[in-house]
Amino acid sequence: MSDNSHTDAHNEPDYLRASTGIKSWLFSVDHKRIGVMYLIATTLFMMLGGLMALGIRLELFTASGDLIDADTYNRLFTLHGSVMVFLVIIPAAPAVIGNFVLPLMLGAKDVAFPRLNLASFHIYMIGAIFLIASMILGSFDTGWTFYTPYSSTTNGPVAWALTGVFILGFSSILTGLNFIVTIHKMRAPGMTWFRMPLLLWSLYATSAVQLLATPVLAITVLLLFLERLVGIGIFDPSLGGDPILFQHFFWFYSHPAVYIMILPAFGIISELVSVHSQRKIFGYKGIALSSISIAIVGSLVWGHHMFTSGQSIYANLVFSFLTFFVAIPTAIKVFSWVATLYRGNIQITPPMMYVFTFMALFMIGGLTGVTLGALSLDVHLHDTYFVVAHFHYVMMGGGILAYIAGLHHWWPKIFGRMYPQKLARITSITVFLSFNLTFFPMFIVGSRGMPRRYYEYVESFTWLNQLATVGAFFLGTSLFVTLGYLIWGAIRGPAADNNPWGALSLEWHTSSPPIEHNFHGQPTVDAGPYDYPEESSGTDSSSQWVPA
Amino acid sequence: MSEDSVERPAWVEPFFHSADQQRSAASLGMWLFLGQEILFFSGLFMAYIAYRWMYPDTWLAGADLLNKQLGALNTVVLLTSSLTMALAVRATELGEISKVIRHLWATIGLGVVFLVIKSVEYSHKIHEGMLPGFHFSSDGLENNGGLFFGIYFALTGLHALHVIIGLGLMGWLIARCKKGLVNEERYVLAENIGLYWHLVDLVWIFLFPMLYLVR
Amino acid sequence: MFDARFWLPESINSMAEGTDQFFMVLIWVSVISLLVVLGPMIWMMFRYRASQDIDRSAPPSHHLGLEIVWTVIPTAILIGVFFWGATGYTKMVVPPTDAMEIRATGQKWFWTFDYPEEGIRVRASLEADEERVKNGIPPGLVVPVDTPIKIVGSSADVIHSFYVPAFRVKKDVLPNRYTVATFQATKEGTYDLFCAEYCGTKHSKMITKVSVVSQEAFAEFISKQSEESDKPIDGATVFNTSGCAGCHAVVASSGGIGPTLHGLWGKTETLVDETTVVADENYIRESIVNPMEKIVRGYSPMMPNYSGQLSEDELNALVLYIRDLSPEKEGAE
Amino acid sequence: MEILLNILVLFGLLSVGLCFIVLLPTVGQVIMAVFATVFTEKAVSNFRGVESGTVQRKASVPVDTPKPEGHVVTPVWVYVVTYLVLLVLTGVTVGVSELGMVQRKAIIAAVIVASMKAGLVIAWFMHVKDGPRMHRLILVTSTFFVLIFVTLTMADLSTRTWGLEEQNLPTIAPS
Repeated sequence: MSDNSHTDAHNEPDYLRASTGIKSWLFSVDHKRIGVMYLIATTLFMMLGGLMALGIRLELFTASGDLIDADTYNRLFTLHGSVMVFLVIIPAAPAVIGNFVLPLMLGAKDVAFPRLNLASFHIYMIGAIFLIASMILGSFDTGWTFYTPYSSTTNGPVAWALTGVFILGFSSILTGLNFIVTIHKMRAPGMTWFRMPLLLWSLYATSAVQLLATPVLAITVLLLFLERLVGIGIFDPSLGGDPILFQHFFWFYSHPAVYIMILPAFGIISELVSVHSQRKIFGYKGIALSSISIAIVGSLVWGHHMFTSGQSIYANLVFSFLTFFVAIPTAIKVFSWVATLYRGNIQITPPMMYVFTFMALFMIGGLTGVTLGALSLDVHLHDTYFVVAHFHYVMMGGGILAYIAGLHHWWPKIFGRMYPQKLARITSITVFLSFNLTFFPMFIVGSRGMPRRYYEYVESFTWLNQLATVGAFFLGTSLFVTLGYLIWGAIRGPAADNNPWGALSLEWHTSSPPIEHNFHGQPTVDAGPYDYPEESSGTDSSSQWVPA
Repeated sequence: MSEDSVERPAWVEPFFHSADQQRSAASLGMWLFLGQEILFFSGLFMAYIAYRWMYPDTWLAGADLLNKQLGALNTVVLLTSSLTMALAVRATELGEISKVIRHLWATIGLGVVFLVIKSVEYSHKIHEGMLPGFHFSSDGLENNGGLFFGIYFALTGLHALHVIIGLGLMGWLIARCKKGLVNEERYVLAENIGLYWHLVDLVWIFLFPMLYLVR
Repeated sequence: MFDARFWLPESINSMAEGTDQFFMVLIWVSVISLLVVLGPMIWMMFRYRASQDIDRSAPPSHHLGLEIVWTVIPTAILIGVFFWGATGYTKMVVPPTDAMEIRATGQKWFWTFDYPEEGIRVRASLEADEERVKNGIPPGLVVPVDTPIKIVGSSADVIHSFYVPAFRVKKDVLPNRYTVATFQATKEGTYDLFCAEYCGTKHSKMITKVSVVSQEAFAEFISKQSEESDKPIDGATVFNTSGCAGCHAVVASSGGIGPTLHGLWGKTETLVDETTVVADENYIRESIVNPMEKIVRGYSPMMPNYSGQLSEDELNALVLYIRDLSPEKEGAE
Repeated sequence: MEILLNILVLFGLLSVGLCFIVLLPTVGQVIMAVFATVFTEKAVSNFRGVESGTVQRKASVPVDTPKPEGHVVTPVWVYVVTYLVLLVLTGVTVGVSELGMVQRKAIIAAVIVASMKAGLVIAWFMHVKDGPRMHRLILVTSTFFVLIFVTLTMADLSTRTWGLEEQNLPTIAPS
């Protein structure tokens, strides 16, 4: 780190330099350090998951399976699914962006239970070790969904993976609990519920979903563990158990889990759209309440994963009817974001470029979701590559790209240095193009009938899969370039001032990188987070914070 | 208004403004944890309801094999322990630490009695061969009796585990009382452990009629 | 790009003919709403970018009328999509009472189709189809054209899924109960039948065909199959059609997922728990019906069990066939 | 449209479940009030206090030793009476099942009495009655999620043959 130390007016060292040594990092209760540690961990696991994805795409380059044998392929896609879902996308946005930014935005010194925050990071690492141990022990081949009776009868280290997932669930619950109590109890004086930035609303909804859905995953994984270990017969068909009941248990968690993945992304996008167009967000109440309604309605709809799995016709109708209600709050959010651009002073900065790519990709993902929700089409499209393309568009195009946009937005605040912006703009375009090259052919090959999780496929799908494989490698390289210049920026980039994007919310009113306990004295709030004066030139506008 | 006007007792964390804020944050956190525990047990109650709907006759036959008297006794034991726990929490709010310790020992005693009765029931069942899943070999139940006992052992086993965790917490609370860290100002920890114990009792209140009194 | 043939294979199933138009309408609705959202976004991105000096006065922070409109319209569209999907679904899923019933049993990596009225059982897998095509029988599931068919499916081990893209039909088959899939083919031909629910190592190999044939060809197929069934069963065809060939090699090579069967008869095999056993008739019979009992060292316990899948005489024919694989034991009983 | 009818029935079920849950703490409180009047005349004055049941931590209940921050410490007898009522209700549950009512009815009655007991424990032992509203909200939301989980899963399990009645599908008996 360059020597021009980033001490601010009271020349206190910032949190990066407050104390050095690996122990001071691993056992620090400072929410900013825990956020950076989560950042490093999730980035490593994302690279691991990404490599597996490239392995899968390489295998699918040719119609007949010749690179690796069927069993290894099955284990590869199972691990790609599990690592990406449990280790990358569920913790990434809430833990990295949430941990770092939430207390700063609230004007608090730290989260409500800092030791609990550190404990949930260590629990996350232990859970990750279990999952990676199951990978080393020859990995399991049940698919990340662990459907019984296959998962309870197959051999392989499924038990290790189940313990890993069980432990990771607790890390997610404890983070959710911490955030809810912090938002309730530690807001800056004057910050009423409707003066909070929208990222906090979506993090609040995410934590509520984490708290109310993850325990059901814990009990499901526990029952499956007992099923394999002792054979208590709950999901064992020969004893009268019903595999569909397992699917109900699993998807009651996993559908709200996809809202855990996407809700922070919505929060980040609402934040970025308003800051980078220097304009008050359009329909603040609409967006805030739609986050909460997504959290509630989101747990009513899990049956749309099981339309063709032997679920009764009545339940299919009920779940399909409810699924269409989940799409409405999302639509409100998207329309409000576009309306925010009207009469704004839009800065085409890298975060804003990623926002535009997010809007395009997430819209495609969302609309194909509506297609999959319609019953008569889902019978044909379920468990095909159409579904694979849909959830990659929504989770990778939506969740991960918004997370990357958030990283670009708060990078100067986290490390006090700016990344090369021109290169960032170019990579955001290559990410967008290579993403479409990878996943759009999957829509076509899926609707033509290529089932999911296939090691070999019928000849007629070959050229589409080859297109997807080429796209996958472009996407991989452009993401590596993004990682490269972000790291370079963090270490050698030019020093960034406290408020590079001219934002108003509280985290931009402390030095970047912020001092150990965030603020000198307690900031009080007298205005909303997006009250940009009309003719603002975008820099020193009236701030949400009344200096102490 | 930058510095905190009210002087803060030593034990309040630096990032809280007042003791009251820390107390309300701690109890809100505990209530969120209870909300999550309710959902944790909801999975098992869901399995119970699902399989009761599918195999009503197995459930009737299974319930007959369970020992109702011991179940009822256990309910009374747990209710009494809930009472003594509530009195212990009340005593901490009044600051009478000696009364707190007495009540806590009473609650721990009742918890241990509950576990003893539970182990008597379990040994009787294991002896009779009423084990979950395939190992089910007792007579009087057609083939999927193992399913009923699978859920029975899962539910009561998980509940017993939570009772054991509760006993550990109370032991820790007694240790802190002896060290004088608990007084009428710092009663939140006792209140939280009380809430946890009442939740354990709550789960048993629903578990007892569903499993034992299925008639 | 915008006609149904680009997206979907040709639809043969008369019970599900509404789905193609529905799919194309939804494609159009998606494209339009994409333009409705991204169009203004890109237009505003250029018009209001920082360097432009343009009227930016009084940006509206909320506009109740607009917000109500863009909540009500998507709700209306979505409820319309639901009802179209739901009505199409109920027509497509409930089989007519006079439908011809065929029992489909999915098992680890092949299908077995029973025709209850005609009393014949047909095994369908990649190897079995090659056998049948060789001697002129239509491969896979043979179905008469223009007659409603009711597939009553169940599984012998894990969850599989009966998926025929050309018929727009997909239904998981479960081990603990029967599920129903129904279609009515309108055009003769052979169409792919995939397993769509992940079921293990050779999930992608569990492919067979659905041959839609004319009424006469179907009657001829039935008669040929029924007189086929009272012919003495030849062990080789049982070996090839019931999936053994997929994992066990019959020539003296060491490849394959399961142990090689060439020269197995009378050989002493060392098992996983280091005990040894002589490969005689009841060891082979037991390893077919209950493979998990004695697993040969170096092989993972992956063989599905065939108890209930093979009739008694098929089992005898199979054991005799395996015995004949060992040349020097030609005469041994 | 018969589909619509069924969906409305489902929503009716969910909303009835929700108001039952919201009433849970108040159910405990009402029972407390009834028993309070029956047993002790002194309780009659508290009955009016208890009846008001306003949420703020007002000293509506007689206070043994006032606390500095006006923190209300509930008297011992409230706990003891709640405990006795709980014992009585346990007896009622056992009684209900011993009566050998027709099998379906017994479980519903038993669950109702169990939730009354739960209401009591929540309201008095866990101080939800005079605690902050947030605690009651958490309790209601998590129970509502449990209710959704149970109702929608049973919507699938209990209607397996809906629409397929005349197919007379054979059933596979668990082996």
